[in-house]
Amino acid sequence: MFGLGAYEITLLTTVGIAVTVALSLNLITGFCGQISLGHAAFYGIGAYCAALMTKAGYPFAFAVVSGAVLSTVFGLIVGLASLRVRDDFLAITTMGAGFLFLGVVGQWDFVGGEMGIAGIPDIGLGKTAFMALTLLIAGLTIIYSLYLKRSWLGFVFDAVAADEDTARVLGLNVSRYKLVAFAMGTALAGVAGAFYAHHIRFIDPDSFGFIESISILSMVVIGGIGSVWGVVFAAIVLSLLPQWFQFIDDYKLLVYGGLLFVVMRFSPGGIAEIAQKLWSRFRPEKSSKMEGVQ
Amino acid sequence: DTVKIGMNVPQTGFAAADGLSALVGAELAVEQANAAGGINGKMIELVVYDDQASPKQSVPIATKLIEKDEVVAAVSGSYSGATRAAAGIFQSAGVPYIAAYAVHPEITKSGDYVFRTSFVGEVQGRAGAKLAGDILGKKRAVVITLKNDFGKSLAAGFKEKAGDFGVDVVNEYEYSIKDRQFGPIVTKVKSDNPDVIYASGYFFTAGPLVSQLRSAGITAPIIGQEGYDSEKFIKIAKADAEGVIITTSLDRDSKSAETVDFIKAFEEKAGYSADMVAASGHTAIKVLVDALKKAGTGDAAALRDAIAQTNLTASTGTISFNDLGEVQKDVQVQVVKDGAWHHYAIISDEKLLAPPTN
Amino acid sequence: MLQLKGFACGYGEFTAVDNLDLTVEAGSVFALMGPNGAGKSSTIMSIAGHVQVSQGSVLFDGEDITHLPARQRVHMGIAVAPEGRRLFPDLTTVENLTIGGYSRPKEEEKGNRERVFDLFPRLAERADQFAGKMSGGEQQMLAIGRALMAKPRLLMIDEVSLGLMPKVIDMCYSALDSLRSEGITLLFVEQNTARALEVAEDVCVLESGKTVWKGSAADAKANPKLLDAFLGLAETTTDGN
Amino acid sequence: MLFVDLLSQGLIQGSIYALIAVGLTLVYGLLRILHVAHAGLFTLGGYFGVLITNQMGSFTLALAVSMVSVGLIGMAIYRLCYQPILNKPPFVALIASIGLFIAMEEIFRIVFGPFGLSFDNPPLQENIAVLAMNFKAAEILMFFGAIFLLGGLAIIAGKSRFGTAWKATVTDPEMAESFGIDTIKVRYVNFFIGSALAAAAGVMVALLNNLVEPTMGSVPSYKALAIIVLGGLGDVRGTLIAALALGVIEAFGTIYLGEYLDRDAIAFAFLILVLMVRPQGLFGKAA
Amino acid sequence: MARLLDIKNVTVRFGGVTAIDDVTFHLDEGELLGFIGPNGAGKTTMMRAITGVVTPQEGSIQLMGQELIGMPIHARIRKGMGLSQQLVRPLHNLTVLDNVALAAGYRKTANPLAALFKTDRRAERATALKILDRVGIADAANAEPANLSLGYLKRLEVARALALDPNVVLLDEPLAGLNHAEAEKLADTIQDLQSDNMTIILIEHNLGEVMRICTRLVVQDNGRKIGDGAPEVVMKDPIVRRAYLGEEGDNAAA
Ligand SMILES: Nc1ncnc2c1ncn2[C@@H]1O[C@H](COP(=O)(O)OP(=O)(O)OP(=O)(O)O)[C@@H](O)[C@H]1O
Ligand SMILES: Nc1ncnc2c1ncn2[C@@H]1O[C@H](COP(=O)(O)OP(=O)(O)OP(=O)(O)O)[C@@H](O)[C@H]1O
Ligand SMILES: [Mg+2]
Ligand SMILES: [Mg+2]
Repeated sequence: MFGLGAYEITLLTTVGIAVTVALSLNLITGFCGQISLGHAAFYGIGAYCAALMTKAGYPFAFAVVSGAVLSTVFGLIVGLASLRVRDDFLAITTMGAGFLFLGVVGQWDFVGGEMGIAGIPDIGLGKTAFMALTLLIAGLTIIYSLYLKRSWLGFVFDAVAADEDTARVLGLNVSRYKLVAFAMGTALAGVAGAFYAHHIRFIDPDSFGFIESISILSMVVIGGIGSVWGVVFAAIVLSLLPQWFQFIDDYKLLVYGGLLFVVMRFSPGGIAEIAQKLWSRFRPEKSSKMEGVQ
Repeated sequence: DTVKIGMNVPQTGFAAADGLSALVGAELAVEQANAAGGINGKMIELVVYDDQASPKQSVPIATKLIEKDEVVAAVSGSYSGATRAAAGIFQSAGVPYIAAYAVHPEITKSGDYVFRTSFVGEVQGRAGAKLAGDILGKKRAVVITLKNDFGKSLAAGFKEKAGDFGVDVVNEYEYSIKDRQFGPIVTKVKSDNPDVIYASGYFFTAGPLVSQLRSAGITAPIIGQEGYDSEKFIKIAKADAEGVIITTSLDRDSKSAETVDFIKAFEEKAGYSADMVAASGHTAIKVLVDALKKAGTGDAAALRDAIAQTNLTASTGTISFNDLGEVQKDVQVQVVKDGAWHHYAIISDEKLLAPPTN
Repeated sequence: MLQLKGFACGYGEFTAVDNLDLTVEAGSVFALMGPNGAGKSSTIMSIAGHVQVSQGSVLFDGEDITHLPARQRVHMGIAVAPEGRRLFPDLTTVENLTIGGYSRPKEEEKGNRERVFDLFPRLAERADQFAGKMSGGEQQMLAIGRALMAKPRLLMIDEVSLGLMPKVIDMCYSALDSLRSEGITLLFVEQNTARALEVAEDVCVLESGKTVWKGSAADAKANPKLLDAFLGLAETTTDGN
Repeated sequence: MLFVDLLSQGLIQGSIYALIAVGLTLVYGLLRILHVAHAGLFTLGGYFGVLITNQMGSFTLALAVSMVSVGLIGMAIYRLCYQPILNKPPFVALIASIGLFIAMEEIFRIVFGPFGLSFDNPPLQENIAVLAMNFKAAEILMFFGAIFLLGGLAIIAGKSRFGTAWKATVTDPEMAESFGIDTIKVRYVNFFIGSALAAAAGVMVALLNNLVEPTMGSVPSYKALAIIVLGGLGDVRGTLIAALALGVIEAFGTIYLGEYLDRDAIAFAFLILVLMVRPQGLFGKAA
Repeated sequence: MARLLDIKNVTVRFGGVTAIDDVTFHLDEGELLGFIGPNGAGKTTMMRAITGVVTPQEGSIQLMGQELIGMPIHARIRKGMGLSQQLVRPLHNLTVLDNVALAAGYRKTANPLAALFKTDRRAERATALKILDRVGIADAANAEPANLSLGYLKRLEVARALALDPNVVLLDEPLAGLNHAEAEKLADTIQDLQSDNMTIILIEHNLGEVMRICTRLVVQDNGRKIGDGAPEVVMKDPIVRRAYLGEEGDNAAA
């Protein structure tokens, strides 16, 4: 279909999942200002839950929904923690939640322990349709994010991200809004995880570790925290990078690390900032409509 | 016109050390095969991609090897997760795939196109039990387990057969691959007062572990496995390494020309001495080359059958496969003596070492 | 003592104050006035070395300090009590004062602190409280006290009476008076026009970054148009209290 | 007896953590940057220690050279990497730092090889008996060295004028400048001390394990973050105590909870529990 | 006049400091109450106790007969309170206009689900612009708060409080940092609000304006209430004069 080979289909599926999970974190961290260094755990909860479901014979759709629900439940628990701790304390608390997830899953034979879950069934759609479905989900997530930014919910998130105390004095129920952000973000992460599990068809705790959390966060920050298109773009680029860089095999991670550093060092607003600068250079007379960074 | 063999191997990230050994071993095998005339006159080309030992990377790599590079077969020089995820792709594309040293039991269960030239963990664990009870004649064992697929399956095999050899497992402790400080475990082991310790790990965990056990005054023999099997282990543990016994696939004192050759050639090529992973990478390619010579490059099913029929002496011993694609070979027991690995015993109990068949 | 020549300052592209010429004589009291957003704070912070000077020069004792780092200005004798106080909130009162006197030898610290406590007894009562937890007025006292710890020859205070109660404002001004008698030069911003004109000798009035009036306080008082248009004082100069 | 043994093992582990984390706490305290690349400096210190000892034969010299050179590199990192992005949101420096850390690990691998290095003749291996317990001389040095260095640092940070200047620089560098504090110098000193301590920790850990690997910093990269948060972020005394506490918790945890959770999970479970009770950490000031 | 706010025996302690010591007073509908007292008297703390930022150790605070203590901040605000803080806290990622518009949209932000389904900000922005105009900073509507001078920010605080359409506004030193004319104008605006049926507590050190516009004064000193009543009467009280103006003796005239 569309002249795509299996390889391209695999990559596009990967990209679709990466975009979804990056935007899911963007809801929490970008929009609502609650930093999370343990997001991969929710991605993982979705993946594990969905994998167990389809292995037990339930349909994929049901597996996705239950992955999202379970992920949301844990997301709300961590969200409750965010009511208690802030900023860097929250960052480390969420990181801790990620390690707790790894510790529990790795020890728990019911979910395969350190061995992970192999033989996750093919959902029978075929690779192309699965890819299309993944991209559809990613597309819907983009649309939802764009809408959210314009809505009053997004407006309140802006305020909560800027200054919780002031937001309270303006009559905003900050706690509830934060929980909503965590719930939405982790639900989406759960969906992305369910797709991941049925794409790779093998999952183990390591796939959802600290490094994965960091790479998701990198997509958000490199893209431009809170921006939608920037994050989408960064998710695409960063998820494809390891494949593109195959030719520099030995230096791949070096280049990746260097890239994270260089982008942050020279364009702290991420790709969104670069795009905005370019845009205003070419359209100097009009005020730029590109969404950007604060 | 060449014959392409694919390989996924971690070249960067935390598993890069093993990746390097496996890759150099595989490259050596390819060079040797090409020097000997290749596959019926065609040269072999090894197509290598870095998978960072991650399933997420190995899946697109597998697809790419199959579709873009059109490899006739592939080898995994990677860890279990990446190998297991890629195995499914090779299986559904009908391209033979050989895991060089990944231990996850599920790998060969992907299907009939997937093979493994190294032991599954359980088999080696059972050999460890025999070593402890039968050969060393010990009774009270403490098991120190590396908490990953490798260590867990070793421990399972050990505990499964320990009783049969009269060994009582008095306690088991787990540690993570990131640990290098084992103070608390060592303290507890000391109070358990075992007469043998079965400790799984890789050279970089086992080196400090053995060292710390010894400096706490624990003198019980320590049994390790192929993860220890590197000169680096001795470099780290120094004098404390003396007397440590391991189960592995590579016999340093082997008289077999294959092994002697390999050890020499590898050191020349790599600049450091061969380890188990290097030998495994070498062996996997050798098995493939052998099968390719027999079956030619045209037909994947024929190639698969040829691999299944393998009966070949490689650096890691005489290789043949069971129905599941698991290797059947003897277990080498090596000991550290005078700062080097040496022959200690060989375990060739076919029933004990029978790999899983389903 | 202090001289601004063709001075302009701002933030990036934005020019907050343009083409300002002003001379503060040694030992005099100079008031900078004008409505919100006029550029008073920008001028002060620029003299302190924190807002970028885009044109002209700043001379102190005849020496060009336009590009001198802020840190060295305090050693020359310039101290500032900035707008918004800018205390170190998680340092205690005493620690804030210690920082204020950081440019002075350590031995002086205790004596200088006692002087500040004499001036603002309230601070002595709150000696070990974190600055961030103090009331608005207490913070203002501490900000002024902190600047005094540096034993400046030129003291700049942005909005002297902001948030202070009348009694403390009186104390403050009488303190400023005695500082002047010690030979300290004062440059301050004050919204309470009547008060400012009472104390100051010279006045400069800014609006939107432009100098609209300059001269002696006495002339300013006698200029109803100026008072009305820029200083918001109607013809009757009622004293705020 | 087992109890005392475990406790002492925990304290030794804790003192390693303390040496690593305290540099991080200094940096965090001053710049509010979660300086992950600190763990890279720790590894670099280890490499220098092993290489120089093996070359020159003197461990003391190696320790000194490693501390000084890593200290200088730390200063360079501050100047080139962090100073330009200080005013950006915290994520920015965090990601930059992570990128730097990944790149450093890879450079170590490429330059020093993937297998790691060991001492040819590791020093301080003698066993010393204390109250019927056996310790390596290196462990004893480690423990008392950490307590001594960090205790001293805590006193300086808490009491001296420089310590106050340091705290002032933390909250408002601009105002600190205004009162004559050379904030650039404060930051350089800070990075130098923090990085030199990381190097010392690296050398000591290299000695305890007789191994430095490219990935030696990966555990400290996040564990040290947990410790400084536990200690109250930016508080030297808190960091010291949090590090020791965590070492002890892990020691007992691995033995008695090892069946249910791994070492990291135990550490973080403890961290989360503490934060839920005291959101500002053990020694943090209430917000 | 109906009782709007009833403060009974409130005590607030911070560690060893007693910031408010057993204070009782009330606020009737339509009043413009001047709440004055020396620096550190506990005025701001009282504001915070009313809005819920600090919790009193003792006492009760009732709004229209309903106990506020124990209620979260946002819920109290939604009962019809607006707060203008002494230390300005603008939301830096929003423009001045949006700072106010967000407050003006309080009906849309009552719960997250409702907020999700609404996008139109035009009405709120129009309201916000009117309020900005009323406090005299409409010219800065599209500016970013970070670029504003203090006087503007103080008025932004007031504007935000008003945008909540409150029954009671608590203004903590809104006039500080404004010059005479500006202060007078804002004081007039505050008086207008009162005539628009808003009830107001005004904390101020600018006694001239306080005496001009307030209908009643409560004076606090060192955490204790030392005066309550008509402005002229209260200001004649020697205790008040001594505490506040620093006058010795009882004979000084108002
Ligand atoms: N950090 C900043 N970035 C950009 N512009 C600024 C900044 N600070 C102030 N401005 C602008 O500079 C101009 C002068 O501001 P400044 O603070 O000097 O005024 P001011 O006279 O002190 O006013 P006020 O009486 O309100 O304190 C104003 O237009 C203001 O918006
Ligand atoms: N969080 C706190 N911790 C400790 N003490 C505090 C805290 N908040 C306020 N205080 C103290 O309580 C007293 C009352 O402070 P408050 O801010 O209420 O005074 P205020 O009447 O508003 O004074 P001002 O007119 O100067 O603003 C002050 O002495 C202050 O130092
Ligand atoms: Mg100003
Ligand atoms: Mg106040």
